[in-house]
Amino acid sequence: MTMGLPCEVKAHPITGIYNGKFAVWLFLASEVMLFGALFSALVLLRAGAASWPHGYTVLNVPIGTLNTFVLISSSVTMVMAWASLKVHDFAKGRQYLLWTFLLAALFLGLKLALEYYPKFQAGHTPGHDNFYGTYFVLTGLHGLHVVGGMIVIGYFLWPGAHLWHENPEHYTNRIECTGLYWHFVDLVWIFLFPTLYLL
Amino acid sequence: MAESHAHHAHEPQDAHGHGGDHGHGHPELPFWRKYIFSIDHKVIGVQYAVSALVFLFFGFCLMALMRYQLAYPSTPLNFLNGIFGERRWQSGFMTPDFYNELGAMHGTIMVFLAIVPVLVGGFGNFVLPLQIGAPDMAFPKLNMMSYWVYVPGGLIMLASFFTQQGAAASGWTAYAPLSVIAKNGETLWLLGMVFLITSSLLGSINFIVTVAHMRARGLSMFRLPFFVWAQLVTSFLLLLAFPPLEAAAVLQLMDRVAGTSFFLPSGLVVSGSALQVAGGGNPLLWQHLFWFLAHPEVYVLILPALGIVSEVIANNIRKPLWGYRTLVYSTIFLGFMSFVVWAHHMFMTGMGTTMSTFFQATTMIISIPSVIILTCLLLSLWGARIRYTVPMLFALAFLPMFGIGGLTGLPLGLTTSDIHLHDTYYVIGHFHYVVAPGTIFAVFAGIYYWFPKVTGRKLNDFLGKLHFWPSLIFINMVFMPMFFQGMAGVSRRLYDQTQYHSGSGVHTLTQISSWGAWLLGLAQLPFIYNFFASIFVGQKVSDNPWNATTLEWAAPSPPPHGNFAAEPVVHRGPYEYSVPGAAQDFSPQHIA
Amino acid sequence: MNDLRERVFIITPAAIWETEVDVHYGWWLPPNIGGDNAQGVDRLIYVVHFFMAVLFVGWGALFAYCLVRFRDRTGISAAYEEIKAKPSKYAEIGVIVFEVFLLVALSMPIWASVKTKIPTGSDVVTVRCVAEQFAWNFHYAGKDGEFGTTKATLVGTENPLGIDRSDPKAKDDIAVINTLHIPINKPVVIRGTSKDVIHSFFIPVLRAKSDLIPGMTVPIWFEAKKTGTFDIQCAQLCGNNHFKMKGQLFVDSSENFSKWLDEQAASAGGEEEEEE
Amino acid sequence: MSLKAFHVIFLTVATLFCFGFGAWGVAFHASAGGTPVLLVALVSLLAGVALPIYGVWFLRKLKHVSYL
Repeated sequence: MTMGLPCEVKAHPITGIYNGKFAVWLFLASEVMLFGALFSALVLLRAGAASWPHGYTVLNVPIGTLNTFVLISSSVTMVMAWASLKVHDFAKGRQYLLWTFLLAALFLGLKLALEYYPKFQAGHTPGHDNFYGTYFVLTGLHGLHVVGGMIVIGYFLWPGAHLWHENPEHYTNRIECTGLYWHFVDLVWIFLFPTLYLL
Repeated sequence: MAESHAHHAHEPQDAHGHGGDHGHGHPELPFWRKYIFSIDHKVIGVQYAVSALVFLFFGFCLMALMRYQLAYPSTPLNFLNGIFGERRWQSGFMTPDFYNELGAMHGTIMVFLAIVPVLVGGFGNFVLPLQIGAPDMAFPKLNMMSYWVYVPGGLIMLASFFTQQGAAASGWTAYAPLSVIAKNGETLWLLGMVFLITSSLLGSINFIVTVAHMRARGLSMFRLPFFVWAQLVTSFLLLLAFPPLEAAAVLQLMDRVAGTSFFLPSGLVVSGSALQVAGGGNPLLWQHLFWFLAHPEVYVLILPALGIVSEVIANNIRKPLWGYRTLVYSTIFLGFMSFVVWAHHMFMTGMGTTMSTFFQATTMIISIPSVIILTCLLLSLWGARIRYTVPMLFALAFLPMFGIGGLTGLPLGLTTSDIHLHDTYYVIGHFHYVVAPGTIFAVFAGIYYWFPKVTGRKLNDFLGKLHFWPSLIFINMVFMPMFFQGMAGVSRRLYDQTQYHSGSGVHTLTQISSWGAWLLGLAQLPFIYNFFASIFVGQKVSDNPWNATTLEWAAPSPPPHGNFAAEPVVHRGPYEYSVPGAAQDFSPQHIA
Repeated sequence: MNDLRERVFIITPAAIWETEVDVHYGWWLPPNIGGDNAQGVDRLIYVVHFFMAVLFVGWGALFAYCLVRFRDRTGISAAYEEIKAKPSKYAEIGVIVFEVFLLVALSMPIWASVKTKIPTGSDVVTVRCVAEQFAWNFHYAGKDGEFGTTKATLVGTENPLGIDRSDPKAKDDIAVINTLHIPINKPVVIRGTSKDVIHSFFIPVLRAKSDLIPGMTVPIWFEAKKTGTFDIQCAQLCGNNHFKMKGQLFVDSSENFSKWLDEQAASAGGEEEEEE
Repeated sequence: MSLKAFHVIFLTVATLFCFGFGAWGVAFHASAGGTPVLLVALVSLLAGVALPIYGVWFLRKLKHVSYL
């Protein structure tokens, strides 16, 4: 059913953006508050703690760094997918989108296999102390955001791809929205990594 | 109604299109698409409103039970033993545990399942797109989703009553560590909250985009009805204040199920044995995160109510609202300030002078826009020609009731007087005056006002007055005694106040309050009858029965799918009543 | 008394007294037996309520006048033009000025005194208060004036505070449940904390209240100007028996207070001998 | 703000991170040793140089796309 609502595809004359982009930015504002609250909680707990280990003494810095680069690359492929769609190159856009999807999967794989699994093996569960508690909550929530991003990207790669043939501009807009979200998730990690691993 | 085809010819049929619209080759939507998983903002609005009113009634029933325990703590009600079962009701008496469950769930249901959904989900959804001349919300499917995320949240909350260990019993504030060491109901409470928060987030995004992008031609921001402004500010509060509570809920959920100790300090000894957790957490962290949400939440409960009241008053005074721009600026300022007052709920937590100075100062500052808003509405009455319609009665009663609620906030916002009054019945009286005779009266005003738009029929006037006057009397009978109980020093959340001498001293007041509550319940019967009967036999009225100016009255009643026959164009501000030289005493926004 | 009531009583570690208190609690503020801070709380409550009454009555009178005068009747029409409302502007400025006055002159000084001017010196009586579900444990330092160490591992029914009696400072410590004895006309400092959940220590007649939060110690101080027996209430929901978390405050004359301390010291010493 | 503008912000933050992390890694190596950390630190410094170059190329490529 095509509703044909105003500004669904075309930009609004005053705000200069279409509905979806506006909504994604509002959503990201709420996400800032969500992660902001968790970061504040971390600061408060750490300030009040009797002892708190430095991240690099207990976490795997090289794997964390590698994962950071994986995410940075995935943002680059994401934006390239959108840029390709902008010049009407669907095949290339889809290829870049697939790369983004694979890089996200790589990030999660590394995270689970080389970080979470050994820690659980060593008995370093979230309940071990508040360092591991905040580590698992923050990275876990970030991981869920990555999974969410993969679901969206996967949707536009496969079942949602037909929109390109019906309304290429609409499809490109949706990829832009996905890209905005994906950039945000990556930015969160770029803040998360030094806070947890290096300080 | 037939004209609607001209403009929205490609759209599916009007849900209310009485027969005549059939046979144009448009497939009729199946029942479940039209009324259950509908993406029409009007159907979703009605769904929200009806569900929320059911929850409101349910929350009221919980309270009516509690009021019996408070008024007659030593008179058994044996016939309830079998009904509630051993765990909840023993030898004719409610158990203390059940009392705490009722208390926690009453608060949660009223705030998160009744008032916010009826104001934002119900009135916001139904009225807002009509008032801005839009065919629907910006994201109809997202709109449907926020309703269908709200429903499971509510069902999880209700289901927790039937679990073996009962519902959450740590108050609607769920203070840690009590809530962390509490029984399983608390886990369900947290899960339910995550659903409700998500639903509000989705809704608020939708509202903001709708107001920004979907306004009719000529409808500039300062031509918006005040109701739309109130909803817009409310949406921003929901958008930015709810995520910290979501974070807090996740942390508490971890504390409960994953053995972390974010809110548990080291060295806890519960029921004589040391608690086996790592410790090192901070109970105040929960309170900070919770109140960072819950104070803006207060304005979420009151701003849309102010919006409704302003609409009804503007319509019934037959003149423009006094200081429209002042109202708007005050509301925006209120929204901003509501983010920096949260710790005034925490004055008794051992806060020092620096923090308390900041928070009591901001609290005094936030009282000023509220005073200004009330003043604007009061001054609007000067030189008016007041029509005492039923919605107007509720809207007018709202003003002094909200005034009492606001004024009694002063002694609570000042740290020194708060020492005595904090966590006493004075607090309960204060916030109930804001949300019960305040917000709920606004909800009634809104129902009586917009019912003709939803159904095409009017609610009965006589029954409406029969609803209004007893409600006004009894609701004051419920809450006025609480200020005196609080003064006497009766603590909140006591299963049996007479255990303390302060409580036995005011026991008569407690009983008056309880009788007030039960009579208030009876006073709603005319409304319930009126509501259902009028859907079928109410007096049929025109599209604009109140001679109003705002855009929702330009649409047919009930509005068809797509709302307007032709996209309206706006020529003037929202409250142009009694314009000198005009033919009528109202000049609708859309008529050139 | 029915089964439930009895069971609830057994769950409660506290014995609930049925003794009559020495003040009458009515429909308004209870009698105030406190010192300057407590009087300051009352002063602010009265001034604020007077201010609220003036606002409400003034506002209500105008409201009622409008409702009658501007009712819908034939022959009148509504005025389109906005009225100039200078008085409302003055009223709003008046409200702001008065709020600043309340804040700066009446609220902040008393709060500063309550929170920062914790008395010290030889005549100050310091008592530790450890709240638990659902009782108040009071810990007096005894003759040596120093509190013995406490350990969470030692907590048990016999020793709810977990006082380590092997510590020499702990030998003469006094531990009592739900009974707080204080001398008249002397500053008393309660160092409050909690074992399990958040409780709130509230003595209405002294206008004293503070949350007791596990992991934190909060000082609460007051002076009592009248002897007698009064209620200690819990003001924060702390579980199913929150309503029974009642303590008793005994404000004794100086002689009676010393006598009580001596009796307690004797019985504390006796208990310890039994243990050894 | 369009994805183009956000990408520029993202690249700026990522570049800062690369240099920051590189400096941290070199300092860490100097005080505590450890080859893997030094290795990732050097890679990070290289990435810090590469990202702005890519950024300029990206802006040229998307010259006609709006920042809004």
